[in-house]
Amino acid sequence: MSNILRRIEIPIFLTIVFTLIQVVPYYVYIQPLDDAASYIQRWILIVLALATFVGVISILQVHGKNVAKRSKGWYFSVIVLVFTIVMALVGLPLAEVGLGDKNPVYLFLFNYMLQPLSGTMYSIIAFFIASAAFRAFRARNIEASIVLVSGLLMLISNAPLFTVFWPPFKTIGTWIFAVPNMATNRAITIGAALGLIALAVRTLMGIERGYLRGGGAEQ
Amino acid sequence: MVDLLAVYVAVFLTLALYSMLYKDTAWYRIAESVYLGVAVGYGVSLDLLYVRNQWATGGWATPGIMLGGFIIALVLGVLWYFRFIKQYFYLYRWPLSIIVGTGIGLALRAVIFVQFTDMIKAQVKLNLWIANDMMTTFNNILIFIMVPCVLLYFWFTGAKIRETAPMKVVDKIARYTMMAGFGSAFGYTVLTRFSMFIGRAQFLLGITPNPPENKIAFIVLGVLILGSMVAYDLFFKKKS
Amino acid sequence: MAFLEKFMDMDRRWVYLLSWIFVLAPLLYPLGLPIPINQEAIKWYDTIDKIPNGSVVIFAPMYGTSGMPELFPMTVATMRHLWSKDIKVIVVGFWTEGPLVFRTLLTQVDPTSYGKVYGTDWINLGYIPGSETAMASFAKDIPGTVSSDFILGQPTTSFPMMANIKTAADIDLIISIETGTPGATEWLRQWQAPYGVPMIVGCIGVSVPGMAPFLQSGQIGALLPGLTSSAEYELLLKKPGLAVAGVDAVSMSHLMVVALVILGNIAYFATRGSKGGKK
Amino acid sequence: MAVTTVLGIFIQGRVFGLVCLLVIMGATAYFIRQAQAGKVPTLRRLAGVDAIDEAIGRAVEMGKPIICSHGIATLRDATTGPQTIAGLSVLSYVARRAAEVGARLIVPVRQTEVWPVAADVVETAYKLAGKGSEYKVEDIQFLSSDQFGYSSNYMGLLMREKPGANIMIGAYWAESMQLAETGSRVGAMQISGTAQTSQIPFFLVATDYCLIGEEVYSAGAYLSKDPQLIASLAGQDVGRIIATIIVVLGGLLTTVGSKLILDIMAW
Repeated sequence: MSNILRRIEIPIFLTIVFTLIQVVPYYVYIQPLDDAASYIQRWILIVLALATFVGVISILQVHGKNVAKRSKGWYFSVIVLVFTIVMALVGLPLAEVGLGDKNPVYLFLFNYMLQPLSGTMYSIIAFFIASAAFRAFRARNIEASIVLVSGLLMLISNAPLFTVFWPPFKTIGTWIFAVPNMATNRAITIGAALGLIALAVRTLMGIERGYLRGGGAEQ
Repeated sequence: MVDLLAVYVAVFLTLALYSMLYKDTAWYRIAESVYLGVAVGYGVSLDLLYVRNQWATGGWATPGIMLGGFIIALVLGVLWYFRFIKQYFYLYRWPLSIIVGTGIGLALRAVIFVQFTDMIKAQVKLNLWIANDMMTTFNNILIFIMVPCVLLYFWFTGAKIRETAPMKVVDKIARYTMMAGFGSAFGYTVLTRFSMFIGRAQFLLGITPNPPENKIAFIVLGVLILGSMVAYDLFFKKKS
Repeated sequence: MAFLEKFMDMDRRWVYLLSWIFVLAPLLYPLGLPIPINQEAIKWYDTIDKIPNGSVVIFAPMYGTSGMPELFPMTVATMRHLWSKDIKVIVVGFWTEGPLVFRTLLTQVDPTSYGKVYGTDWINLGYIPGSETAMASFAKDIPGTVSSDFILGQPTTSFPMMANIKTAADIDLIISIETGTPGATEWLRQWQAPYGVPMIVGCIGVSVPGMAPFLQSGQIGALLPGLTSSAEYELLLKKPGLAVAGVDAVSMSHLMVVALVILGNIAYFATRGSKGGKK
Repeated sequence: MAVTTVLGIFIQGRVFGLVCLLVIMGATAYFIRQAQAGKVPTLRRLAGVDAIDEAIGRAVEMGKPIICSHGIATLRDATTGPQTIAGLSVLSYVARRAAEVGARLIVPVRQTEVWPVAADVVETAYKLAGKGSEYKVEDIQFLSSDQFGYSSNYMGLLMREKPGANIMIGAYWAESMQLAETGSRVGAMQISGTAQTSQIPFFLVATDYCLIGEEVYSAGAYLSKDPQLIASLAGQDVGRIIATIIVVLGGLLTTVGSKLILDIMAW
């Protein structure tokens, strides 16, 4: 029995069926199929939401192991474990017992820990840019020179200090955005659409299995 | 009291992450571990709230296709967790394949309009001769030439046609177009990164609507963290 | 030349320190440089200003706490503008943190001061898991996909403003403030292509270049790109906030980056010559 | 919503899109079937691949090691996974060449799940070059699963080893700038490539050669000779050519005042 359930054809078959249920009624007017597509769209959100603990368990596994083995820096893993568990527990949607998204601990963790941390994490990149600007952004050939000149003009057009001083800087920036940048991104957009279609074809033919990789052992 | 504690916690975590700019420190590792923990945990609340609301007011409790569907969804929801059990991990592929299939289907059905035919339509609408507007005419002609060139630049198969002389010209135009275009990505990326830092700096300086107490906390904790790192360095250098 | 080589070899921490100075100094001692108002902000302002009375607008904070430093100012400004008009606003999040970010907004802006009543003039529907799938489902069946609101936890259909709002066809405009995926592309695929709902997008700088083709084609009605434009919009609204306060720092940091690139290249070409054509 | 149909069942306004979709999907499926039967389309050689050869040659000349990384993404994600796979295909090629010419190859890895794949790719390449005994598993280095932990260790690696070539092809984010900066400081010839649009300009100005966007997939398919990947590129090319033809024709017709193409597209 379990050998049949184990077969890779089952998930591939499911993928194909669920793809077609969404695509076909978009083009061909068949009321029952359209109703089925709508029903599944709503239904699937529940299946998806129930996967919420996957990330939590993965973290618990990786860092739990670190702690158990006392590997290098295991005490940092303790911090990860504590915050993951506390955050997940106080947020459980049980308003009757005072838990959930209005719980004071949950709000504290969100407002005074998550909020400053994630904003700061991404702002660190500003420093890397400054340092690379000085030491790595070189007009080493014609193409790099074009990127650099166009990039500097764009920087200048985004800073009022320069555009107040000489308004045409803004016009130049707008032109770079609306002409070469637009052309590049339009071609990239079309390319991305084609890539997605090719991916769908490979999936429908059952040869694209990248998403089915992994599982079993811990991440 | 809680407010002041909150200020000190938030400022400490901000500065602890920035301590990484000096060197890889324990402060950074602490803040990073906290981040990892809270970032993974907070989603649970809202995901489960959604399921609870759907059950309570979404009509899934109605016997028949609704209730049946809800029960199947719960079963599939349990299957997710088989990925952690070596023996039965393959069961987690079932909900996954349903999600992936629906996702691909939903994206595929409209991608051809949004990212293909609508793009083509916009190109087709370009008027290459507007008598009283030379600037627009010029830009339209440029776009008319640039877009197909960049499109063809990423044409990889069919070696015979691809290696002809006209295609070399196309490639050249395409590369220059992209280089000029990427300047825009360059400029706007710098804007974002510095905006992020400016936002955090406004927070540290307590500029309204951030709490004004931040500024003192910034100075106190900044001196402590920086001092600890410098002192550690000095002590360590002396020893070695 | 030896000086230049040494100059290029300096510890990168000095550049980091320089970045701190160029950002903190103008925040502490504002230069008060004038801010020219550009086309993007004017278009954004006009689009919102010209929304007919009684229209229904979806306002989606499609970002998390990491996007707040750049996007929160435009989120606040846009909500102030919307609340100052006779428009019904539905707030919804397809990013987990979206509704929580909006909760932070409510601590700074009080809708009742604009005479707005919750459930009649505006509603927060909270977070819907499932990104693009959720957006598709929400378009097809609004009260079914979100059966309870986020603030009171009452059935969505029990609110007066939701009486006649069933599908995407009942919505007049989408305002998406976003940092990435899901974002504009997904809105276009699930809302605009099938239902033709117009949309405008405010986004972080990194996403701006990718919006250009959709803006040119008219799929996106207006685009508010990044912090500088947010500041211009705050000025148009006559409600200067964090964006206006940050613009001097934008100018100074950009000045610094431009100078660093130029200096670095001068040093590069000078020292490359001195090494006797090593390349 | 009232639905108007064409021929009784096709939804009005979506017919032209459907035709495009079916043609592109059909072409892709056709090329994949052909490839499965052994008729693989030819793929042009990219300038970036020549640059990789040059970089390897340079490292050998200088007697320095080669560092080759494949980005920081996993294999599974829909948009970044294919970039990792392309990066691993390039790695396989670099490993083969390095084994042939006897250069030391170091591979920094961020994802635990990718590490065994990378190690296997390199070992196989060494064996194919007949130098299986020279493969050193300790040179496939797991640095850190944390983004900035990975980048700071990678930077340390660049400083210590002073490689002659630093090849980075795959999905990179903010670490791209740190790595390219350090690589150029230590004098490595750097080849980069990514489909992360916001990182491309930084790679362009900080490295010697950059593979742009979809070139990454093409280089990967070219070097790995995977028939199905090459075939699906051929299918996408059909779409590209269709788009080019309509765009050029349509633009010209519009200029002379004809709305023919727009009318057809409105079906």
